[in-house]
Amino acid sequence: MNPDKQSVGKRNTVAVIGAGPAGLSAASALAALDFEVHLFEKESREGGKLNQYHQLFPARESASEVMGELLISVDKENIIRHLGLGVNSIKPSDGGWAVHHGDGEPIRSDAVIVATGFDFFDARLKEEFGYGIYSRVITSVDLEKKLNEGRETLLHKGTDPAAIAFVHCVGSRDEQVGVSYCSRLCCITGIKQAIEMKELFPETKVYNFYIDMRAFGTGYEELYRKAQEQYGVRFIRGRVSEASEDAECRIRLKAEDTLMSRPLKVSVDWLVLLVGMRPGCSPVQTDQSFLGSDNPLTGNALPGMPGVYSAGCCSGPMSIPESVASGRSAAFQVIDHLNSKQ
Amino acid sequence: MKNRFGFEIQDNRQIDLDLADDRVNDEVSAIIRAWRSCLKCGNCAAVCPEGEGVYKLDLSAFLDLSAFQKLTGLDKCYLCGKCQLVCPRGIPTRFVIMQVINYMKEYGKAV
Amino acid sequence: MTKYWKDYQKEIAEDEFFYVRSCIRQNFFPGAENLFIDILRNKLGKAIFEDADHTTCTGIGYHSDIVPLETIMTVVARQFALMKERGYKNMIVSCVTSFGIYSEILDLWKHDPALKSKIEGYLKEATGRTFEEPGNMVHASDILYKFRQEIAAQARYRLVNHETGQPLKVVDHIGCHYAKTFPERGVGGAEFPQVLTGLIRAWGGETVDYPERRHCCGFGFRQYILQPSRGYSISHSRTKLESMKPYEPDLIVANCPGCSMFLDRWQYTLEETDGSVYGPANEKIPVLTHEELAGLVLGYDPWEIGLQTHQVPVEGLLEKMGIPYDPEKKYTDRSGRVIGHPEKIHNSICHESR
Amino acid sequence: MNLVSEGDDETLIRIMSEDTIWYCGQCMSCKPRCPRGNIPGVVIQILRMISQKNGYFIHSAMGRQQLAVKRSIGHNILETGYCIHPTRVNPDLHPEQGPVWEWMSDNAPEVYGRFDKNYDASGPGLLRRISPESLEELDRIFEVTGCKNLWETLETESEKQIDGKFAKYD
Repeated sequence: MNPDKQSVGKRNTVAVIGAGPAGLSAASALAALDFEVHLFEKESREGGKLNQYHQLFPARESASEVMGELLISVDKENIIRHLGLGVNSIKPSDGGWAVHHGDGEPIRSDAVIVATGFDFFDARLKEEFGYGIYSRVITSVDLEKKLNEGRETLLHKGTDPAAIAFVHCVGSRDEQVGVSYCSRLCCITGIKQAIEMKELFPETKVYNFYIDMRAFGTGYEELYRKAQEQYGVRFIRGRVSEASEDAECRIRLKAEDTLMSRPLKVSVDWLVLLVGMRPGCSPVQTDQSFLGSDNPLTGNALPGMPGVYSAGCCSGPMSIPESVASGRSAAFQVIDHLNSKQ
Repeated sequence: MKNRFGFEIQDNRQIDLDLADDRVNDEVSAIIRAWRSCLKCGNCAAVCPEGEGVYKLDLSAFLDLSAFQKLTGLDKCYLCGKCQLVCPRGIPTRFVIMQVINYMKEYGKAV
Repeated sequence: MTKYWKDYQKEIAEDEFFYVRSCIRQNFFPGAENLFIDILRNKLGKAIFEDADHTTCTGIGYHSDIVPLETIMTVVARQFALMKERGYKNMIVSCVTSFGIYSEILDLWKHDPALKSKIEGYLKEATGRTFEEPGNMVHASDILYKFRQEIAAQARYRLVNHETGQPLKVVDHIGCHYAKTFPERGVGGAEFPQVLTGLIRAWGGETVDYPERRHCCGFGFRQYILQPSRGYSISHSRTKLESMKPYEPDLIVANCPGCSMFLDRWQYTLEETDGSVYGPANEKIPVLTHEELAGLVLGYDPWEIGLQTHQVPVEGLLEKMGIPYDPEKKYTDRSGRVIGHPEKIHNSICHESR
Repeated sequence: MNLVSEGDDETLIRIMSEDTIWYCGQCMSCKPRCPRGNIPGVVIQILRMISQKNGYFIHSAMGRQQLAVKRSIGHNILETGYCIHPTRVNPDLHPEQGPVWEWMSDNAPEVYGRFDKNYDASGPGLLRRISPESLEELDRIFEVTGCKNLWETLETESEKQIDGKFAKYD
């Protein structure tokens, strides 16, 4: 490498917006390359959605341990953390960008990485499942919380649940709620959570209602098979059409077993909705969609904004390793960009 | 049978999982766990020389006893094992069929 | 684009209504529509007009497939033409199936203006009339929902057991065609319609949320019309009745005339078939339409609003609510002359009056 | 639905010649459920209409019943202006309606007259008699929009026997 070209680094400042897995990875990579990094996080602590999880698929690492690992990676002097501080907008400034935040003067930076993440689909919008109306209808996010809190939060009237059902594609691939895409991670989340339920309650019947199983990642298909074979989780091809509460406060489901071509009903103690991922809110948002890219196959430069890159789930549904890789990739695109400006 | 009002009230076609009699299913799955991992891809049915029996069996991981009783083709299986050769999950389908027939004799008396 | 039930609050006009009747409601609940008109005019002080020249919308024929879409569209366009000729803009539809059809037609015209022009041509050719779309088009139950508090303020009786003070447990059944096709046209959308729940709560009762609440009554149009397939129809009502039974409902209220009729009649048929009864204390569950419910609350005489035309007797309900009634006047004509008793009910009436 | 979206013409004609399409109750509960915005109930409506216009309906027992629907509901509409009328729901053919209906039907003028003086008379009101002019307009609408044509097809096609197979249904 030409030592003269090794000129970006110390005298450059980069803003990273969002301190979830993608933002933390981007900040860590940039700091290792001697940049001064301003890391903005609107919540009071780092981690984003990772803080809401219990164990991670497919290998079941503890979410808090993975979080710890990511936090150590950003424990560097040249990372200035702005916790509890949201970014309102970024505006072109002096060949770079002015980052306008909620507290005082804007911070001038040479490049920006947007890692604002995603929102979970609001399950109330799938009215037929009764989320927010029936107390025993919960989302996959609620279930992670319950798993963190312990087994007793999953009992029904003091006893083990007799049956639990998961519904795949809640807020994904559904014109009724204006979502055309697949959220990719819900299938494997459903598989993982079904196994967790079987581990806590071996006698409980666990059903997963799916349209297509999309277990695409490394180790995902293997986990799917394990759920079927080792744990006896029943995967039923057919979407749950309707959920209602019976006199015992259990949830009654109607579905079609499309492989048997027969309608089906079943009562469960918990109905878990595997909620999809929706575009989050970011200061560069122009509409309610995931952030696009000028070069979607080779990078993630935001269209018409030189020096601004997306990382992680703000550009589409990603797993944690994908978000981490996407954050690091954005960091290297920043270097390329600044080098090309020299 | 028509009632005195001139029509018949038919039973619901709906599968009621709350009332399902899973004994055959549970017994066979306990012996051949791999059966539960059936993907319902239909490979076995496509090569079956008998034509129908195995095709229905590949869905049967969810059949309860009454549904098994309605499977008419099962006893016609040649036990040729072709289905086993093509199973992407490597399920010993031939053995599954033999076991299902056995347990049906015990619980169902129909096959 | 994405809404949930709390967001579905439709616009309901205030006054000056053009009313179109329902075939089924007139046949099976003959007191209900005149009661509705009377409540609007005399309790709420609204103007409501009924045109003698309006006809059936042909909806039963359409949904049993012997009336093509273009035909029913032109018949509906004729009703719109009558409304325009009389100078009205706000339409109230009595029948839920008609309401669904009107909604479907307006939606199809919106997406396909050429289709609307074609229908304009048909109507002109067949009748010489021209029409305009209604400014506001609602179901009759929407109107009672809108004015439910005004009615509550004038209420003489409440949906409360007058002896125990407990609210009555009321099953609400919404006709499928009220909002399943167009959730935005129903108060509360398709899954958790509020239109009848709103009435029940405002008038002191409690709604029963039972598992098959959203299930169809089973009318099925041709399935009921043709005797051999009536088993289809009754089995759906049975599904609903079995599902509500554990909650011991005091009353069923439906906004669709077909549903009201079937939930009433099929209780008789099921009892005759296998002895099944679905209400508390081994009694059948009375079924009221939304107009009849309002009428009782407002203190109308049960026999003047047609409750004797129900197959399931309503006397038990009247007693729970503390509403007085005269058994002698149940089966009389306009002048008070007794016109005979329905065969099987005869005995029980004698028994009661003894 | 799978057969409808993927089937060739031959499959579709077979479907339209069988009982299955006639089972739907047209409640449209399918509409709020389809994740791809389809309405199977409307697809069935369309298949039924094609089946009737092309005479496929006469090959199935349930399809052949359409003639009875036409002769009851259809004739009610053009003759009375109502889809159903108290004088046309015969208690003998509707035992499931129960004794109250029998009483109403037997005493229709008195029962209906109690609620509205205009029952079966001119002017507005409960089951008022629809004027000859209005019935005439309905009739012309049915002519102009092709419903009469459909009905003629139902009548003529239904005369055809299919190997005497359905004699008991006709």
